[in-house]
Amino acid sequence: MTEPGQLTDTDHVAAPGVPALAEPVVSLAGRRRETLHFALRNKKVVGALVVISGFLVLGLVAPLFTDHGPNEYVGPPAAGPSADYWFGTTTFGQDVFLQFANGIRSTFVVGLLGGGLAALIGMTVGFVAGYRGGLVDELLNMLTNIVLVLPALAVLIILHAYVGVTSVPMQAVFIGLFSWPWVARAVRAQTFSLRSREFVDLARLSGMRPLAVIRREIAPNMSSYLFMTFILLFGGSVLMAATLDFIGLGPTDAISLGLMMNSAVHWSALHLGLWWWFVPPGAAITAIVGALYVMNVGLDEVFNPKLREM
Amino acid sequence: MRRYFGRKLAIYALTFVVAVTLNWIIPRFMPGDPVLRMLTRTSVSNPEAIAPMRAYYENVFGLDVPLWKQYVNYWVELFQGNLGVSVWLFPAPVADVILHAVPYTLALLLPSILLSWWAGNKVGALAARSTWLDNTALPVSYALTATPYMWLGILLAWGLGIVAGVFPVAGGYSFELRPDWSWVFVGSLALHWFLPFLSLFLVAFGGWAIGMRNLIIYELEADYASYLAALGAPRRLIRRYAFRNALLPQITGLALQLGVLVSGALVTEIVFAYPGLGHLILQAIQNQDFFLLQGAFLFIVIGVLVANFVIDIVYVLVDPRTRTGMQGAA
Amino acid sequence: MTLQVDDLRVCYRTLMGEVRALDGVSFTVADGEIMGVVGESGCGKSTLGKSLVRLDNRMKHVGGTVTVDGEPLPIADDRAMNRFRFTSVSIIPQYAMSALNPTRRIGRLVADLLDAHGMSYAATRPELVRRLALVGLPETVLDSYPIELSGGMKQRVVLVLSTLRDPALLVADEVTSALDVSTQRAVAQTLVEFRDRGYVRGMLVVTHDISLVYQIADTIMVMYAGRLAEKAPSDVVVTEPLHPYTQLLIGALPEVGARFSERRLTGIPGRPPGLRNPPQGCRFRARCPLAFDKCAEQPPFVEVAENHQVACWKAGS
Amino acid sequence: MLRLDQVSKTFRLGAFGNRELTAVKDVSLSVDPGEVVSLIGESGSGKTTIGRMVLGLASPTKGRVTFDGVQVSGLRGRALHGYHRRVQGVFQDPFSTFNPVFKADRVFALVRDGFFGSVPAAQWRQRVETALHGVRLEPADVLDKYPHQLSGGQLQRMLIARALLLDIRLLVADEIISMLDASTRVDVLNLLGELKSSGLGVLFVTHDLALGTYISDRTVILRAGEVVEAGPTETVFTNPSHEYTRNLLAAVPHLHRRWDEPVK
Amino acid sequence: TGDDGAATPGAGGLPGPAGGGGAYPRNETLYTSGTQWGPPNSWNPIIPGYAMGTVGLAYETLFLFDPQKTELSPWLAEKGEWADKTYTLTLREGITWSDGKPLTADDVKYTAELGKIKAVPYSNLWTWLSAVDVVDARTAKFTFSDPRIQEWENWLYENPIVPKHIWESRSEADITTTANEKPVGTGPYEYLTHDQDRMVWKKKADWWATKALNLDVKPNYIVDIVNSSNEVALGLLLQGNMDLSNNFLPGIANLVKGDFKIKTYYPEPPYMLSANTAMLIPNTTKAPMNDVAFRRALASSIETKKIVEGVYGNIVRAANPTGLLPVWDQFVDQGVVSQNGFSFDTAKAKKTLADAGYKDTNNDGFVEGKDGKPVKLSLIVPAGWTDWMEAARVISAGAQAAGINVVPEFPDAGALDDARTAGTFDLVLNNWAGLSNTPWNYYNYVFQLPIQKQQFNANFARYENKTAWELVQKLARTAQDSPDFKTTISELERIHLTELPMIPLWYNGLWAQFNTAHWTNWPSSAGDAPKDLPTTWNNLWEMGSIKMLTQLKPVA
Ligand SMILES: Nc1ncnc2c1ncn2[C@@H]1O[C@H](COP(=O)(O)OP(=O)(O)OP(=O)(O)O)[C@@H](O)[C@H]1O
Ligand SMILES: Nc1ncnc2c1ncn2[C@@H]1O[C@H](COP(=O)(O)OP(=O)(O)OP(=O)(O)O)[C@@H](O)[C@H]1O
Ligand SMILES: [Mg+2]
Ligand SMILES: [Mg+2]
Ligand code: NI
Repeated sequence: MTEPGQLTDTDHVAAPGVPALAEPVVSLAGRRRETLHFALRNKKVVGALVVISGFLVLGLVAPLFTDHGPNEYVGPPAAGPSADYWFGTTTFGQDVFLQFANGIRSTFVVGLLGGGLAALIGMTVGFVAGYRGGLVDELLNMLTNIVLVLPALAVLIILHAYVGVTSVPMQAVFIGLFSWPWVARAVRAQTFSLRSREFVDLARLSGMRPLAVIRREIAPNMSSYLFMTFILLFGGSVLMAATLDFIGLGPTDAISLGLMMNSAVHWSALHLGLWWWFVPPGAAITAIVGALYVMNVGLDEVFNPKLREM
Repeated sequence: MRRYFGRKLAIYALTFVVAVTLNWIIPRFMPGDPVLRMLTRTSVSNPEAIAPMRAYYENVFGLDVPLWKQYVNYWVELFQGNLGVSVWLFPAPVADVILHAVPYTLALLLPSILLSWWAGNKVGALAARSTWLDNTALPVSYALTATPYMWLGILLAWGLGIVAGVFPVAGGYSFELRPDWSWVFVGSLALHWFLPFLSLFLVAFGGWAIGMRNLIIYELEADYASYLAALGAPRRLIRRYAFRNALLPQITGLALQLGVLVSGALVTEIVFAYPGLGHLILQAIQNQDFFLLQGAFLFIVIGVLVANFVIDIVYVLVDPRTRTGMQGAA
Repeated sequence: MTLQVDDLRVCYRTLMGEVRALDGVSFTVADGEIMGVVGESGCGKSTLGKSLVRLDNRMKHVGGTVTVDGEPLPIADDRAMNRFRFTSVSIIPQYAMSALNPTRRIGRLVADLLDAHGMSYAATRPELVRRLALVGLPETVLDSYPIELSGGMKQRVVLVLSTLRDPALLVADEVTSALDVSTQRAVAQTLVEFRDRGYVRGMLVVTHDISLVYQIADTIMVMYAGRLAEKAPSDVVVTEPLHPYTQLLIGALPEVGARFSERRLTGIPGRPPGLRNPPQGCRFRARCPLAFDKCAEQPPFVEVAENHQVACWKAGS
Repeated sequence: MLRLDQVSKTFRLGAFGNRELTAVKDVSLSVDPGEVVSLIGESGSGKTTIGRMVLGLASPTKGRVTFDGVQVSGLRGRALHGYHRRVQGVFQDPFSTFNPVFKADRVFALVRDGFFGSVPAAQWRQRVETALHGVRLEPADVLDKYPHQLSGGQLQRMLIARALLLDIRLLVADEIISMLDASTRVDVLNLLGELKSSGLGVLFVTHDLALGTYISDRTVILRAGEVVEAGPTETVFTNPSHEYTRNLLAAVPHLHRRWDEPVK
Repeated sequence: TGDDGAATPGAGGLPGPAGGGGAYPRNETLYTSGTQWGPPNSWNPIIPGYAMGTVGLAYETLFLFDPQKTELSPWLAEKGEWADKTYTLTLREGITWSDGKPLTADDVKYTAELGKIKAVPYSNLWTWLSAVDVVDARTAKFTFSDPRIQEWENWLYENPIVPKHIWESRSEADITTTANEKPVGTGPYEYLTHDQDRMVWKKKADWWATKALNLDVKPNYIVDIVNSSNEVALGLLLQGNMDLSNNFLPGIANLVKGDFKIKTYYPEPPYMLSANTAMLIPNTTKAPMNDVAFRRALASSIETKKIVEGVYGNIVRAANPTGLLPVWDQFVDQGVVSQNGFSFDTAKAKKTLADAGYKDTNNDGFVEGKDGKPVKLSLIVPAGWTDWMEAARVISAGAQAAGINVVPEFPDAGALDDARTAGTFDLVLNNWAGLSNTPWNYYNYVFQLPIQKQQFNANFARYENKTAWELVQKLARTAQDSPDFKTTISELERIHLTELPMIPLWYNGLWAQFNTAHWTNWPSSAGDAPKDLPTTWNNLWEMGSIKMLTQLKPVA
């Protein structure tokens, strides 16, 4: 039961792996430079950044050095890793490394777009519900709860099956549409506690409109939290996309890490011993998502002075 | 308390209605006509036969009445446990098809969810107090929770199944056996069950361990922990309290994760050709069996709803703050 | 003599450097004495209180000794201290509102705690109930969760709990700040009563409300910037303070009936210095109306009259 | 100037608003120019709620809050904007009144954005400095700093300066000193006293009786949302007519005078 | 409607002791897969979707079709004779149903008359059949209003006879919706048990053919494993846990050469017999596919070899330009082919386009339509059909090289069905002209008229050619051995190749790979090996696969 102005504990919940916030607001108080200072000294953050940017650069740059598409038959079929084909070739003679690099690109697109959209929706819903309270809150809360209990994958499967998904961005959008509820919940809880802060009243006395209050007063206070939320959504979207791709509901006009695994399995790479076809894509996803999670913990330590000193 | 449950129930009921309605709407307004599918399948060639066949199948699938009536019928049938007829497995009733697959899925899901939750929390709590464990278990947990279910599945199937040949990689039990309760049979069931279970368990385990570790660190920082320490309480007691309190968000976390876990199970079943729901759903998609897909979807939604509700009840039982009705901001 | 603190130095470790929150503090609390500790925010009152019971993991014992009943407290050794906590030193923390585990019934909490100390809950319970009754709480609070209690009730539960084993010394940190005037009074008087009944022998009441501490304390100790400024019987501190800081502090307190239009009160200009790099010499120098050259040297904390100690060059003369 | 007529405020609690809590019940009071009215009561007695209603941040469930005869709760958009030009508030906790993420002087920028968009920057700076001097702050000390770098007293004074940027006639001061050190309290109180002399009306909300008397002309004692006693401050304090007021006064710790008998 | 037969794991699928447990002796059991893609749930031979073996192992047809000799051979029927518009059918003697009752002409009549129910797939039989009369217990006489010989033969070997004594009590609705658990048939096997992932048949004690034809099926048990995916089948096959996989197993060519005890029908490419023809189908109602020159250019732009080798690794073979399956080689008119056939030749494709007036006016590398507008054609293939998706990519690449902008698209299979049925597509791949008793089927598939709003299973190109359609109908009424048959086919081939309403590309294989660890003497191209079709696919038992079971030899 939620009473205006109060929160049940159930509402204030972090997804597993999401560190619960000790304090609703980590008051960064303009210590941005300080934050950066600590961030750059935090091994977790730096390590994760290196991994992620490494993959990002690979995804962005590698495809530029070749003039054929990732699906073209360029080499001998089913050849193992070699100097010419670093990650070997598929049964058709496609360059696995090329697919891999392009797949990473899709992975980032899905993460950014899917995570971004989910963050946008989740935050909007959370902010509005938390700030307005009352009936609006009740309704949005209900919506959130509904979407929350609907198993996202099942919904996505249904949607994919009916609508069909042709491109990576489209897939990302669908994923984004169904992964926001926990964000909405968390943001709502935070907004709830922030909106009773007196600076919100002061902003209102200064003639600020509600949306401006949310955007210019409340959101900046949660920026670190929102950023961490986005990171988790990014990782979640990547995993979800990989899952969908794997069961053959991925984009049809592109290559992605999930699709690589899908075709590897489809074309019996396991039995034919073509491990280079299915090991790299999964490893890349694990590395990227894992790095994101680790970065999240690192950032938590950076943002939260209590943890910083442990 | 009653109001709390009333409210929860209302939300669940509403979710259910929305899910059912969505479920009803989508196939009716999307491309892919089940009647067409049946007509194509039955190889009707002469034009005269098409119209009566169409009428016949429309009747079978209940599509020959006005939309509103179809909607009402849908609900009525639903409450009679009737989810319609499968197109792909025509003429099998969807409910039947699903019921046969569900035991396998549950056999994977329940143990993997509960055990991973239990073990993850234990290990997470241990990691929070031991630097050594923290430095080993934590990175492993991160890697695990970031692993896509199917990839872990593929690796296990490949490594332990195909290369090492220790475990079978298809089916619910050996194809050479007829079901009975002999040791051989049960052993075969377990052998086929193990790898899919393991991959589900491992991925979920990582998430819980990390969650618990982080939560417990926050709990150990809490005021009540310092107070106990100031009163000379031994670490053991403080840790026990911290663990107990950290479990609460993990319980709600479980509710939040159910959907993800179910999806994980579906994909894992596909990798291991385990005869559960995941497989059925994949086939339903590939065969445009929207009725089956709908049924499976509904089933999952109901399952998740029920599980959520159970978790809600458990939560109320273990957290006094929800019981008093005068909760403070968490 | 119950408590003797000698040249206690404690600092906080931060990434920006050490904060020397207690910088050479020496005093004694006699048997049966209630000592009020006052001062502006951030002058180290809570740090003093915490140091005597439990240094949290950010605090570091730099120097000095603490003895209770002649026995030295190993305050730097968290484990060794456990033997003294609860029995010999105890604390009511500043955060009493959140000091109880929210998911345990009070009774269970007490039982767990006693159990950990090798005591029987069943045997202790009658005494517990009696003390609860003394602070006006029914036995049923033992079956309640903390959330079911009001702030004042929680405050009193913590009071009873902290003193359950009749500690020699109780540190009460801002126990009344969050309460209404009437509850405030009740809690404050309970503290006195506990002392009178011998549940606690010596008490350190940390607060910034001088008027309140004046009501219950035998002695008042004024702190400034991690050091002691003045210590004297409470009447003396209120009526004839010697340290300029104490004088200004008391002068800034409005009395009921004082009117702006009639008598203007004045505050103390400026702010206390930061403790990361405290100034040399008398730390109050910058704000002190009487400051003179000698203040560049640190004044000793000396007894100028019976039981009256001051750290000011001007006060001694 | 400000009048409250039989104002009540009821909050709906519970999942579907099925529990009610009357935070303010039939409160009537008025504040005239140059007058300081103290609103005194224990925690939860509805003081803040009244303040918020006066400021238009909440609307009364029953009764009318009027300013110069205009009903405050009916104000919207431009009219509300105009109202805030004349009526402003300062709140209890200076640290939470400043958004910790931004520099403290942003409160001035907000006023400019909200009300004086057309004033040139240089001129605006001039005005801000004048206002800061008005609250006896050295602009160099407080501008371009983050809230945590300033003291509570400085922050509270900045907030008053902010209000002074507008040609306000009424200030709602909600426990503006309770979070401050005894030494800084007095400065802020003295400042209010001076402003009052220049014709500003102040609704002074506090739970501290001693402070209530220091600057106020009239005092209103609240209990559980209801007015138990109201009148000239002198009268209320020297000659309380209500039992509750007497108990309250008795519990106040005085310097130089000990509590007589225990209050249970 | 619990399909929980005798030995099904109890309600809800949990294994129960019912039906007895235990293992199937390995040397008596044949493990197969490739037919059943979902849990077995229907043993009703009348409606499609029945469990593997329902027709073939349990129910049987009157005739088998022998693809070697391309003629029917008697099975339940002893013989059948045409006399003008009547066909007299004589049943073999001594055949009984598995419940012991004899098979009679009444059963045949009853089965044929089921077609009067509109929902029975062969209901159109009754548009040209007028009556069935029972002459005596073993003789039935069919009277036709329009004797379509080819179509009738098709019916004779494709439709199983069901026991009247059991079925007659069922209502019309029941007949088309019942799961028909515990089927009572005449075939060599009986239902034993099933589960989510398997279907188990058990050999029946006295099968009529053992006596009558000296045919004895060797496996005592047939365990058909439900396909979850082809790669799973490959795994089981490699481990020797499966004996016959009728799955599409890419990469099998490597394994056949290796030491894995895995064999295919041919030891070298194409490894498999051919099962059907994969066709590129242009929508001839749309420009520029309505222009035969354009279609010809498209046909020459496709490098089928690359599909055969690159995508399939040589387990399929390129199609003859006529598209007729290899079994009909005798009907391929080489003259027509050499004169009108097409082959991969990008230059020629370009020339054909140029000659027909298609030019690249905007220099984007692709020709524009005759109206000057850019041409962009989508070639649709169902998402998830990975081999076809790859093939579509090859086709598009070839077309683009020739200047035709073809883009592969992979809609959901349902959307693709809709597009193909409604005719909204540009280009589509389809292979529904499969192995059958007569080339008539193939041409019926290519030329069928009239064009309807929805084309369900033929002439997706929506190509209208009355002459061709008349020839197809004529073919239906012509006996295969009459010389007329051959000339009619030649004429059809000529029309097909000059008009190219559909472009035959390659023959999909009759996927079949065997593991010889437990069973040997599999069908093979080797000299003395059996030549039966090595498959468990539905409809193929009746083409002689059933005989494969009688030839198998257990490894001791
Ligand atoms: N955890 C900490 N880390 C770093 N510095 C600290 C910490 N806690 C307190 N300090 C610093 O130590 C000094 C003394 O703090 P302490 O809490 O003892 O003051 P106090 O007199 O109790 O003030 P208050 O009246 O506000 O409670 C202050 O300067 C404060 O900033
Ligand atoms: N937004 C709200 N929703 C529900 N109840 C509220 C709300 N705001 C205040 N209340 C309730 O109204 C009553 C009066 O609150 P108010 O804040 O006005 O008291 P107060 O006199 O200012 O107390 P304090 O001295 O603690 O600030 C309290 O019981 C409070 O819980
Ligand atoms: Mg303190
Ligand atoms: Mg208030
Ligand atoms: Ni001095």
